[in-house]
Amino acid sequence: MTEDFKKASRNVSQNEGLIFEKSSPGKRAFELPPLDVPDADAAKALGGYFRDEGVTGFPEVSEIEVLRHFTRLSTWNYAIDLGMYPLGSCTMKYNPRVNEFVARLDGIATEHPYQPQELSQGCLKIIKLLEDCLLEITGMDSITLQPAAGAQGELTGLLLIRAYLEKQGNPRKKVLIPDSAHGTNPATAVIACYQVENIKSESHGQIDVDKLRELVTEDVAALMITNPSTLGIFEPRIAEIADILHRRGALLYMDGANMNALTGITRPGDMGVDVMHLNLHKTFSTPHGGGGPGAGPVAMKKILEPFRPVPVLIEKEGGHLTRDFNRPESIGRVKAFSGNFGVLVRALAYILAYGPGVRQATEDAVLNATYIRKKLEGVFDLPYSLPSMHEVVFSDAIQKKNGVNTMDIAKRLIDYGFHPYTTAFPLIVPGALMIEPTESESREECDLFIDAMKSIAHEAATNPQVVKTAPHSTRVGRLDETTAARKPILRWKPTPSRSEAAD
Amino acid sequence: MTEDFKKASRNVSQNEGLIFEKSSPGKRAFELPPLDVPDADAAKALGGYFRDEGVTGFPEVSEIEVLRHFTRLSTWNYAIDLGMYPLGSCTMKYNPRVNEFVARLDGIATEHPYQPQELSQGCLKIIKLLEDCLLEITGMDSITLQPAAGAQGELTGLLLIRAYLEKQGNPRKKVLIPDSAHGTNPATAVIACYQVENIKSESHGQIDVDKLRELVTEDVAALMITNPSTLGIFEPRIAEIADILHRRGALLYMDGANMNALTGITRPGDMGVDVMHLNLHKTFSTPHGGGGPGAGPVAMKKILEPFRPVPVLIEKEGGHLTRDFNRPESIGRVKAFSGNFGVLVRALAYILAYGPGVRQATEDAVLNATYIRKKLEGVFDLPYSLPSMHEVVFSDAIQKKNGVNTMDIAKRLIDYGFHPYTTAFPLIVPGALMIEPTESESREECDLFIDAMKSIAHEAATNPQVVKTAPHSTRVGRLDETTAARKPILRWKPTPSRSEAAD
Amino acid sequence: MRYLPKSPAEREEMLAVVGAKNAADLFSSVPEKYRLKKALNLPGPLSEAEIIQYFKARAAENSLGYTSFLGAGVYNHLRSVITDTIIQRGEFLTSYTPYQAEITQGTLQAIFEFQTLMCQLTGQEVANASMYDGSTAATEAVLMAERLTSRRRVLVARSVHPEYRSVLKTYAKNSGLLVEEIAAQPDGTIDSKALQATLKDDVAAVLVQSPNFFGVIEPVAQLADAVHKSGTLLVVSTTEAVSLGALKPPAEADIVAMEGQSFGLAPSYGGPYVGVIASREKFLRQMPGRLAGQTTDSSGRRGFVLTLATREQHIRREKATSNICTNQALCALAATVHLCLLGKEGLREMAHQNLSKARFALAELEKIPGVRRSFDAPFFNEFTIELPRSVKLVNAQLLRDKIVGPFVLGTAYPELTKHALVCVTETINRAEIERFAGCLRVALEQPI
Amino acid sequence: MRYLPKSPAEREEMLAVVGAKNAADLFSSVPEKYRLKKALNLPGPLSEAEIIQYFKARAAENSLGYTSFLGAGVYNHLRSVITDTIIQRGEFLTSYTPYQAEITQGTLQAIFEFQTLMCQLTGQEVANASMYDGSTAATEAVLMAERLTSRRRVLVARSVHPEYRSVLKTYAKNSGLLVEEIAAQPDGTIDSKALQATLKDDVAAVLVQSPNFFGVIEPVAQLADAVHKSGTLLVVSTTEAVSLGALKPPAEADIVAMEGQSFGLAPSYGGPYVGVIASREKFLRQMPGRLAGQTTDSSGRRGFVLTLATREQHIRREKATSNICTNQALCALAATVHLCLLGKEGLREMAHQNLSKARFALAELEKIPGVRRSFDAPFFNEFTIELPRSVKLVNAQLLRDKIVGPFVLGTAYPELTKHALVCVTETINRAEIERFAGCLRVALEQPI
Ligand SMILES: Cc1ncc(COP(=O)(O)O)c(C=O)c1O
Ligand SMILES: Cc1ncc(COP(=O)(O)O)c(C=O)c1O
Repeated sequence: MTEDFKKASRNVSQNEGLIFEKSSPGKRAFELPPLDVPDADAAKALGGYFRDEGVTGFPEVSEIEVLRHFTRLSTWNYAIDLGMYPLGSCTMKYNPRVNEFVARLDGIATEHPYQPQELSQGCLKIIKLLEDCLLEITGMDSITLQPAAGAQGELTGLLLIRAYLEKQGNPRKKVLIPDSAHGTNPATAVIACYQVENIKSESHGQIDVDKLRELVTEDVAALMITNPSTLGIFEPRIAEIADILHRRGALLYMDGANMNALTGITRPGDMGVDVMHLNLHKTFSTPHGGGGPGAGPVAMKKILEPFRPVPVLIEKEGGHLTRDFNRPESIGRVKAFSGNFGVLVRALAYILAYGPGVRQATEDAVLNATYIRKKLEGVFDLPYSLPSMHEVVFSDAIQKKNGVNTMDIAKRLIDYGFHPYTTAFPLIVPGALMIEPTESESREECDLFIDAMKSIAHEAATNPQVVKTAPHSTRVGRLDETTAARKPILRWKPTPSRSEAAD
Repeated sequence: MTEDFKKASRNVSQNEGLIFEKSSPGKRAFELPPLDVPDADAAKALGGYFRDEGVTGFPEVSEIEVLRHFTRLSTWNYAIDLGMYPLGSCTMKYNPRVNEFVARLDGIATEHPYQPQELSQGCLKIIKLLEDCLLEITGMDSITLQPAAGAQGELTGLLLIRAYLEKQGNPRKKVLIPDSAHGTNPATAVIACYQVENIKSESHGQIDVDKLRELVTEDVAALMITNPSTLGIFEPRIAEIADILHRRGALLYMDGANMNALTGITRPGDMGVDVMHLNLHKTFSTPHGGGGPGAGPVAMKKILEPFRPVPVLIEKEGGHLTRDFNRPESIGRVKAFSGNFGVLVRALAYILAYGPGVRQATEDAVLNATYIRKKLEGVFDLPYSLPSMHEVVFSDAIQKKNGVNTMDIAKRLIDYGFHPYTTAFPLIVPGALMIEPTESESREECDLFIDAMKSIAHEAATNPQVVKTAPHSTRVGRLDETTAARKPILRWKPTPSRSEAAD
Repeated sequence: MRYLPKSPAEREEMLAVVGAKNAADLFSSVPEKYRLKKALNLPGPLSEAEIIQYFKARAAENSLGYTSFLGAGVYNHLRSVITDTIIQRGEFLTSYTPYQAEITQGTLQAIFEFQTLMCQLTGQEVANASMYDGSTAATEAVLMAERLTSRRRVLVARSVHPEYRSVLKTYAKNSGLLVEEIAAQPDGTIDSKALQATLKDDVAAVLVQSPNFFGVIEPVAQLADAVHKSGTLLVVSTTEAVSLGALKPPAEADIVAMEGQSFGLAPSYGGPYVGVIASREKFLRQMPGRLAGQTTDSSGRRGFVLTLATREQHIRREKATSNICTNQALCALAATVHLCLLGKEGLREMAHQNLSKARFALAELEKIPGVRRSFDAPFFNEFTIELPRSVKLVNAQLLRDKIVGPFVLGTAYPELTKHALVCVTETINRAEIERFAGCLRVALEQPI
Repeated sequence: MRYLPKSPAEREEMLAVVGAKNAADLFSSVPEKYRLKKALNLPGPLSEAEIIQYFKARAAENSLGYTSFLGAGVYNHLRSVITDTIIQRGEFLTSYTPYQAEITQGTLQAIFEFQTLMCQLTGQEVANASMYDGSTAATEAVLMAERLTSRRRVLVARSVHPEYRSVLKTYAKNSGLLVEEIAAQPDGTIDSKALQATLKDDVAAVLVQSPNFFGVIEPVAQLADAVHKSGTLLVVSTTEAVSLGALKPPAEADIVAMEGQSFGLAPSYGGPYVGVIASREKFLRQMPGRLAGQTTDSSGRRGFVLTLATREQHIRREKATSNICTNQALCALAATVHLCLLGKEGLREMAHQNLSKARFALAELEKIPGVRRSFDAPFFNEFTIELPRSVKLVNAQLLRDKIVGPFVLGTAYPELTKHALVCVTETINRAEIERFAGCLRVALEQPI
């Protein structure tokens, strides 16, 4: 395939084997300063525990080989730094480089979580300021920054609800989850020992409020709602929904993964939400890094405050910050130490860069999604017609007629120079195309994406085969996932021939 | 072309226009802290000199667009970090990343050349230690680190010679330069106001010593010799050559660009060389950066010391370092300030990493070149048979028979995942293939290169067309250099349509 | 704003295209009464220079200039600039979870290499692509054991990191999983008799840490024999991964839950770090977290994909083995690069230096009257000492000497008020150790 | 050694292949008597950690913690982390001069953009890919004018940077080029009468700097008219490139020689910086240095190549326009990224802030008894003041207040011993300016 695309061309790129295949005994990539104390006799010191031969199979390579190895590997990746990454629900926005810089400063990256608080005021002030900013953004009363990611935030939130209800006398049995929810919602509910009751969306993709009224019984601990939903649609009756739950003593949990649609526009706390998590690695620009790390702060109303994970940051007179471990009603810890502090630093740097202007980012994000929707409506089937917020969800209904499904279209996008959109969910849209451009895309990039999508739709009608066999421009084609799962190869093993290199 | 090569595959890569084509009024990528003093009335302050409209045509883009723009551009480059870069005479070796780190330290990168010497002892110690190391490596008596690159080092060296001879009463007229020399040698001689007399190499690619004896008259100021020569051959009679020159009052200049073949093995100072330059961006690993910056220190014998450029670093009692500007016989300055200090920092970091072990690097460099020569001898014509040092020079004589020349072979190497070798010179080898692997290449990488060269030789014999039209794997093919030179387009100009964006 | 790639004119044009008069129109589905009437009350906007200024000011309020002997689950080790160079490449830093294998082969191969390194280190057969950290890894390992054995009791050594234990309790609390603790015996290892006594065939797992929180090494092989007798699984947690460069791998364990912070990750006031779960192949289907596997494309080229996703939340939802989605990928990459740099010899040497420095420090400290080692089982780079007086008081004194003293054990272990956990890694030089010993001696001579 | 990718075994095997018993055999062509018998006496080898330690120790011996009012050709301006992020990408950092266009399009397009930016800034038609720095750029510009006019006299304003003038003299000395200097008139600009008087039709070029070394702006347009009358070329040198964000471009000059350090390059104790030569299209063939040009490949795709190489040493050898080969490419790239970040508005605002801060500082200083401005022509961010006593003494005093005082003009200009060149950029905040003024006042009150 030597097609030329507006946004992409093929270029020569380096092949590279596994690092283990480059190993040869005696090569080194790292040297230590000489030992300046008596050399301990390890065998004597450790007796039977001593591993005298070192780690069998560990690579032995030089510094340039390591640098080249990973540099070459990196060139096989797509990334935000290379172009639009329209993964729905993932909010792949620009990751400012200054955030990386400040997170690595001496005095920030070098700090030990157990050093005395009087030597940690800088770190604690960062945590405090971020707490305050996130409370202002969410309109909630109290917050914990301990959870490592959204899913752990969800768990923290449900444990808070359980602790609260337990105190009321009954933890209750069920958590209601809309069928459009992300997989972590039900998975989390189970870990919090709640039964999951899935609730079907009504025809507009919203929560069927009347249905909900019936479902919310004394057994129901909470409803986990994602707002805007994973369809990119805002739930206008959320306050009413909260009211229904509250009347029956249940609470409203909001999955805040889509806060990029609301920040500066409206606040969950003002709409009756009792507890919610934020994904700092989405809305607040901390890098995804190929899958993490993230941070999933949980913001809550007063009623849940007593149950917050320990420790709790408190401000003493004179602004001195300390940590309170003596919280008898706390759900305990969900993670060791102080949460993913380095991620918190980046998120605060992001917020400080915008200040109140963060509203503009939200407007641009919704504008981009709405713009793409407008231009592609009709070209692709739009299963739900309510206004889109941060993302737009199409279906492959039109292309299906020619046997082309959403995954095919997604793969073909790669040839056009884009990362695919999300195909995995929402489950209520068969063959979903879940597109979230974020505010970080210029009009130029959006237009290129629109052109690409239209062109692919045309191919799907005129030459479906080229779409179904895509991508054609990548160094490897579609990979055999079935064999990968049926006969899993999950680690490298030395081939007999070079086994000597391996021990 | 969807050929598969052992070392390279084609992969999708992003297209990107000129930054000016992304400009739209009002976009910004950089913001300043608010002005904290009264805002000056520029028109009043500058009167007629005031450029009130800002710089016409300057781009207006956002931070992510700038980051993406240059990230995309970067992916169109080949680099040492990606693979072997066997440019003969360029010594493209590994550029250690720690060198970049230390050159950027606060207290190093932040220092102003005019700050008081008592606040500059750290910088001066770095300069002093590098001077001492380079003197030990070259075996010379004195050195200046001021020249910005090799060519400026050459000029400095010739000016030293001129100043010395002038003091003897006659600056003389001619500089002898072997026909195998790099282009900067003759170009430099002219700037130093010497006539260039090219001397032909004898059949083995060496200097014809008997011929030389005749050529060295009272008119000859110096001989510029490159040792090892650009053929990669060491001049064994160099001491004898020096002797011939000295007898007639002329001096011996050595172009040290190829010191990567000698470091730790032998020292020019011990062989009668009077003055030489080093390319820190070759032998001492400072990054080429797409063409520079470099540094071209000049090491010399005692007799030339009085003429060194000002200022001269001197050590006071107690190790306090100061700069001496009062040097009546000095040739003056060749560059403002303290030379390319940041480059000097990197070179010193490199030397400290090896210490005396730098000899091993030299041995590996020569071993790689010799290994490649051994494996490709016969496949490619070897015009000069004397042992190779840091590089091996073949000719395209064999492939020429099928109309394939060195440039075709070089371009075809790109498809195989390598950067081409040097084709431009030495002029005494028609159709030269000048290959310098350096010590930074593993045996694996050398073997891949050898396989590629053999495979190309085979193609040249069986399917010359594929070689003559190479490269086939790059985002752009061979470019029209004739038109580029005949109708030069050396800057972007706004197309009328977007001219409003341009002012 | 500098992060937003739109000019005012472009915004107007795009609004026109979508038929909106202004930006507010885009939010028509948000009920009027809930729309914010005023701008958010947030600090900023700040320029890049001001952001850097702000964080440098915070950094100056921390512990710069102090020498620290803290470990207790977070360790200072040498790191290479190469690691940072790699993980800051946009292609790694700003890439998502590699669901689209064809354009994320770089991340996928790196994960595959990470899994391999973790197996080699731990002596286990399979390892996952990362957990949040050591504490959640240990917790999820126990939950995994619960699923594998369908038993409801867990025995946890009190010498397991206190914060790890509290995370486990938080997760276990409502699940009906019973967590019981086993004390340490005089030499600092788990009390084997107490263990024997409580081990029944209703015990899903025994969780120990080695080197444990007191710094001493647990007899994993022995424990495994004992534990397996009742069909119980042995879960071994490790907080100091560098120890594996000098210690036999916990190959006899059924599940290993490791904190990888020691492999090139900065302390960063508690995170982000990288948790790992390694185990036996036969337990694979109950393993939490992502896995990268090797496969081929239609033309037979080797490639890597995320595999066995049927364990995960995005496929299995309420039936998933864990709710983890976002993990600590970039930290796992950093650890991978770091370990490739260290290599076999580098890790061995680093571990060996820790061993030597800690022993030198102990010897120096033991010269001080009234200072003695608390437990005498073999240790790696951390050891517990008993002081003649409250550690808190002593540490307060040491702070004046710009020394952050050893970890105070009294808070988590009331019975050990006068005991302190001293950590000495390769980053502490001899002079600092001697200065520490000197200052401690003086501190102990001070009248209280 | 960690930089060398060979194991002992591999070395043996390769030596065997080439038929050498040992490494020494590889150097058979080096006469025995010249081979080093002992290892070089060099410090090291040092580990990465020790290298960083060494340079941090040196850094601590420099000026950290001082506020500086030095400019004089090297300026402190804000820089963005983005610039460093880009230039540290291996694809730019470790790539060679783009002779092989097909795999260096990234570097080539960036150079083309650099050339465009330099033309826009200077109002000239063509600009090259970089010279070593401002001093060699000014010198080569004069040599270029010499070639263009075949005349042998050059008039240089004494208000041109003293070190630039001495570089020019070094290059000119033997060439028979006569360099004559023209003093400044009372307002600090070049003495126009003296200039008129010396301008004859044997003068190749007049070299001025604007803003000049005293900080004042030269009347370039006027000078051009005067100079051109005798068929002489006007060469304008600029050391403070940020000034072009607020000043009319030297469009009337025939050649502009600029130092680009102000565009994102650290002071770095004197280099590496980036010199630029910009000129008129008709002078192109006499221009030194590399040029990137736009062209197309066989399928019509836009691409860039190094062009007009027939001016250069590697083609023309002794007939080249200059001997420059390696230039300052990476610094030019940094300047390009920096200017794309600043953009039209950012550069304007930065220049404007410099203008305002310098004026505020001057006003503060003029309040001090005995302190007065030396020259009253318009200035940008540097100005000359006269003090009631020796600047050296005053600066020594200021050092105690952790202030690096203004540049001492007396050394280069004996007639200006009590005069100092003060530089204030956007990086100096109001409080620092006020503190400087306060300390200066006190210093002047001290009895000598
Ligand atoms: C809607 C939604 N909820 C929850 C999550 C889980 O968050 P995390 O991946 O940070 O655990 C995601 C992340 O993909 C999400 O999109
Ligand atoms: C043999 C030789 N001499 C001189 C030079 C010129 O050095 P520089 O490019 O640093 O000016 C080079 C650089 O290519 C060279 O290879």
